Amino acid sequence: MTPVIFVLVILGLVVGTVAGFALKAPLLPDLITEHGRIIDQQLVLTLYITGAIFAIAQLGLAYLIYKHRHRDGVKASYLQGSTKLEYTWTVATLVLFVGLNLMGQGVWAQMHLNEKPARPVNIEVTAMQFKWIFRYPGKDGNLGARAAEYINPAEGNYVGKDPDDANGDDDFQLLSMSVPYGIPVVVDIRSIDVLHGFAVREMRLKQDAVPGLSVNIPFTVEKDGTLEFPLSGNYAADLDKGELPDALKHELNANKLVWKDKASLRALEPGRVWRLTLDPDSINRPYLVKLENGRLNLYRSWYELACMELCGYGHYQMRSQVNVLSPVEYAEFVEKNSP
Amino acid sequence: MSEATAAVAPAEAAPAAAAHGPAHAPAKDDPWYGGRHPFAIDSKKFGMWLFIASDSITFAAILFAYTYVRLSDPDWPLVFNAGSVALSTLMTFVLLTSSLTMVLGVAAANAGKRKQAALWTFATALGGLAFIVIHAWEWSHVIHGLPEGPLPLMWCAFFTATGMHMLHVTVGFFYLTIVGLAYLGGKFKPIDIEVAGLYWHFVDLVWMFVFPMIYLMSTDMTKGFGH
Amino acid sequence: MSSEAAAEHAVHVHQAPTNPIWRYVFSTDHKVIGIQYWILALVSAFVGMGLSVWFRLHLLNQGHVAQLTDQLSLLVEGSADYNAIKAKIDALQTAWYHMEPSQYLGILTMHGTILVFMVLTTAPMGGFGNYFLPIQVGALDMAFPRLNMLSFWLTFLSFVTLMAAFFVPGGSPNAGWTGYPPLSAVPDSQGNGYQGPGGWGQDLWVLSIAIFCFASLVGAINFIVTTLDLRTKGMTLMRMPLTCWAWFVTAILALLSFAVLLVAGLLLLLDRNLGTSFYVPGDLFVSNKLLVDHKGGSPLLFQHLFWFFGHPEVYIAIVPGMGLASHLLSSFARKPVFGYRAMVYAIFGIGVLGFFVWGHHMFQSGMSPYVAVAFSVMTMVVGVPSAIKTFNWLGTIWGGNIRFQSPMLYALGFVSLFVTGGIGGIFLGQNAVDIYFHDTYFVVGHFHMIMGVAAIFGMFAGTVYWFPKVTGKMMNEPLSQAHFWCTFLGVNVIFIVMHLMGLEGHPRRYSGFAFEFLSSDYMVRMHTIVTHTAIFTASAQVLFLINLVYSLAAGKKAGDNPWESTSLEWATTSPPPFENFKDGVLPEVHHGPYEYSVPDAAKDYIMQHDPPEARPATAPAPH
Amino acid sequence: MSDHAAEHHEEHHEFNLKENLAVWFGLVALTLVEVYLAYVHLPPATMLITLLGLSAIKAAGIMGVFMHLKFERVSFVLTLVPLTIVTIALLAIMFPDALRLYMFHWIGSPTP
Repeated sequence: MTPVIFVLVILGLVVGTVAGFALKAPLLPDLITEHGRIIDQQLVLTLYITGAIFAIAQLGLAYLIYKHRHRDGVKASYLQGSTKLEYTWTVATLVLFVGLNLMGQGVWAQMHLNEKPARPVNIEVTAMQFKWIFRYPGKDGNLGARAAEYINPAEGNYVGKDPDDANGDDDFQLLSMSVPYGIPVVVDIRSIDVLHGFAVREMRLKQDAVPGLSVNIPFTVEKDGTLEFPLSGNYAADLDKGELPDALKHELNANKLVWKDKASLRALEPGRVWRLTLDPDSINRPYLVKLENGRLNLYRSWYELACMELCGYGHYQMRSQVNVLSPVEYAEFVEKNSP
Repeated sequence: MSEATAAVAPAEAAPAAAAHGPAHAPAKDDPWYGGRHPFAIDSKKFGMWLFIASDSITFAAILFAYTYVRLSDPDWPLVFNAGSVALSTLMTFVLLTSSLTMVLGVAAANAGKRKQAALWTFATALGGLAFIVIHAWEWSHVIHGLPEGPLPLMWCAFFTATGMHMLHVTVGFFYLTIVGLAYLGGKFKPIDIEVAGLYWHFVDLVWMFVFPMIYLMSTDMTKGFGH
Repeated sequence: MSSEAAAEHAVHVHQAPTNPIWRYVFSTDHKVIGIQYWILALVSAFVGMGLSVWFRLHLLNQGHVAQLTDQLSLLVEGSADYNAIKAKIDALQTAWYHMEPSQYLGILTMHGTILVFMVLTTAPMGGFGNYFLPIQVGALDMAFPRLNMLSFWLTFLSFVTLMAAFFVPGGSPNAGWTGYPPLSAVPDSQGNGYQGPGGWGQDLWVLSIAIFCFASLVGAINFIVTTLDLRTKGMTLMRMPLTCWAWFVTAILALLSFAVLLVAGLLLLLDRNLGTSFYVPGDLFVSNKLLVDHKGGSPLLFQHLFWFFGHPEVYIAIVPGMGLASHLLSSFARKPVFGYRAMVYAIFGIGVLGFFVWGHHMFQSGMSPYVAVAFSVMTMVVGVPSAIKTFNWLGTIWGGNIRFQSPMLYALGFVSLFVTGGIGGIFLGQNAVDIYFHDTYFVVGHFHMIMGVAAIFGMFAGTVYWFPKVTGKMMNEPLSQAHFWCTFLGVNVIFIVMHLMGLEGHPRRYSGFAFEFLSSDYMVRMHTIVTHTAIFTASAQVLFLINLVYSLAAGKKAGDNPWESTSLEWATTSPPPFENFKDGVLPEVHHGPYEYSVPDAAKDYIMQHDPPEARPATAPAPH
Repeated sequence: MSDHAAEHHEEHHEFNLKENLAVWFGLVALTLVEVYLAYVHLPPATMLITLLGLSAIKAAGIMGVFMHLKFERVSFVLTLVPLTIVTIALLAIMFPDALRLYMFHWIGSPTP
């Protein structure tokens, strides 16, 4: 009886686990960066390989348990091993594991080892308990110098911006991150108190913020939004006039998105794409409304930024967001915010 | 093992085998006891060697931590002058000499000269005491002259590495004294002196790395002998 | 000297102390010390598990709270709906299992520390190793019995110190079981104006670990010397049971790695209390002021020193379980271990390579990215001996005649869990894929599966297997089996679900879900499953306790060799006498450890101390 | 398999005062060489390597003669010494990381 139960339990384990992964839809959160695609490929490839190893090993175990269960009169074989088999699987696993690993080194090199892209958008990310501060270089593209001695909480100068450095005159800092798509961005990740971890799921980006060190990571966002939900009907004329169609309002409310008639709505490409900023009370939650094939689609263009390294009691609430803008919008964003 | 060796072994084995294994273990002179010693080394000695292996990794980790912070700092201060080097050279000399007396003690113990061995052991302990006194004087001097504000990493490393070493010397001082007394009183065997000696030589050995890495690497001889 | 004379000698010299304090409390007898270690680990395991259920209960409703808070933001303050939802949130938040964020982190830290040090390091080595290593190699005691006693009492002191951290001002430490600085090194660094964990909790934590390092060092020396020097006649290294090999390798790992943890802890203690700055860089801005008394250190230094120990530690926890699994699979499948030598080399390979891979815990830490590549490749290489072991386990039961008694169930469970847990490592060992999985629940699921639960299944297996030897009574078979099924099912559900949550990007160590993606229906459902299964699995452990107490009181009487195993502990009485073997006469070994189903032999197993003639000349040569 | 008791006799060797004194003189002399090196202004890396080399020689003298390692079994020496040295050498994997910090302090960016 026991071997049968064992076999059933292992079958259940294999079926349950494989189903848990196979039926998870989507398997991974949206993907918005270029390097993320390679990471995802590597991850999914590993998932297939390990999934096969998992199933074969567990089912093999179950098979052996059943096949070689105790039966009266049966004697076990006196098998002490097989050098040939052992060599085979040693070499095979070595090649498989190391090979798999080497396949992923390209993307690692791209993020950490290669030359940083020329003329990127620089953004300085400062982590502190329990918020993220993003400093943008302004119109001149250069960040002003910083030093701890200039830290001044009364003026909100947590990053320690040097007031005498002319490069910093047009710098501005915000509590959320806005990045353009299609243009390389380099984030300079640092911390002013304890360890924090910069992580955006959709960007496939993770890097600890270490006090006393700053780490530059390049990435390129290649998408301006991910589909939230489609609407039927063409409301382009209303949207161009700055009015939100009732159907959209209804859909937003049904999806717990706040529309308090305070939101701004502006046409990016009149008659085709609009930017809808919801819930201005929170940090900033911009959506894209696009007219595609006679159908109105709402796209999310913001992503949550989480802290991934234990940083004190407020670790769980150290949240910010990343807004994805078009290059033109980003230029406007810089223009608008530069002092 | 052949039956023949088994038959002759007990007589020869008795004195050597008596020293190893648990003190209360029976049948030690039984050639069957304990199987094969792959290293042909007394268990106590083996245990001390393992301790030394582990402890040397502890010291290595401290020195590597020191090198780590040192390497990452472009402006490492050179805090010692010729005077401090002269002092630490003296300390090195004291420690090296105490190692020599320890060797003589172990040799005397192995030769069965009980009193002589104990005397050499006490001499070694005294050398350790001298080292501690000089070192403590140096520490008080350094603490006196520390700058205001955060303790520079140089001094963090100095106090940690030399402090850890001094702790070992202090433990060694008591260890040698106790072992020497107990050996003199007939309670301990030559092997105990030898094991204590191993510990003491190790303490000496560590200083052979602490001295150049902490002192000589952070010395500016042009500063002369003054304070 | 004849063996009779030796026996006579033994009776005179080697006797158990009559005073109960020296006999049962401050005993130098390795068997008593083994039991003491085992009890310490059992108590710690229940404390640690209790803590985990406690914070799981807290997490159970955090998803709902977050969802309700979202709804609340849609409503007008003061309206009826608003008040109703507010009341609902309050009800969830004020339930008895609610905890403050810092309390949550404190309990999380203690859960990890207690289980890693006091259970996973203590039970397989200190418990089973102490009791059975000397008997299995055929010795009267450990090489240094008094140091052995010292080692246990130091461990106990370390346990008491750690427990004291719960009760000191400021409460338990809450920088996680890894205790990364600056959080752990700078008092008052827990957050703006937050007072508390700057207190003694963190100091006691460091102190406890430092004491534990000493205890492990002493224990490791004892194990190594015992294995090499005290083997009985005929017990060559290649005739040692794989359990002994595993303890031997574990002891080497402990000898070399705890030395570095000691330094990591020492420097942390100095940073906290004496104003040094090994781990604390200058210009930190904590609690709304610039920290002026530190300068120049690096938090990464601690991570290096910690993981230099931390990775071998993983193997310290799991390797004894591997040894035991090999031992049991062979014994209960009535078959020699498949590839005994390969198993020995694989254990050594894991031990050696285990020192080369610590950086895979630090891929995203800001460490030099070149070093990360090297560590990543080495990490995948260390997967090879693990795979060899798995294949050889399957090979061991292949062609066997498996007896499904409870020790075998736990051993098979170990193999299954080891496979499931090990597979997560193939993701995490790749630096590119780790970018996504680092510090998510995927990691939590992975290491709980492999170094947590698999190692604990090793302990269950050991307990059930050796209980008759230690107490002279069998454990109750139906109760053991029921406990096995509940636990096996439970842990698989809990930790596989955690892998799925990690795939969705759930960060570790969150006491609440202020993020939208964390309060999605999927996550809430997953958290609910995990918490409910955790409660179920934890409750199932009561079966184990009942079984222990019941079997101790009223268990079936066990013979000397109830499982028909071959190693030396089954050559003596149950329980063994004070000198381990009858009259202190050490058995002589003539056979390998896994001589099951030898062709043409009289019985289906040949014990190691059976006379040479027990093995028929016609049988194939042993490995 | 050979008898351990017989093996025990192999380790007993004659005490050689001359050899021990020579080692002691050597150690003192090397120390003085090290101190002399501190007077010569060598670049830090050269200095460190030279000092560590000299220290290693001194350590070998202490272990080999004072601590009798020279007279122990070869297998014992070959087990213990490489084990310890390799473990210690492994810690050197931290150095590229320290240099990264150095570069950060020096030029403000740790990236290559």
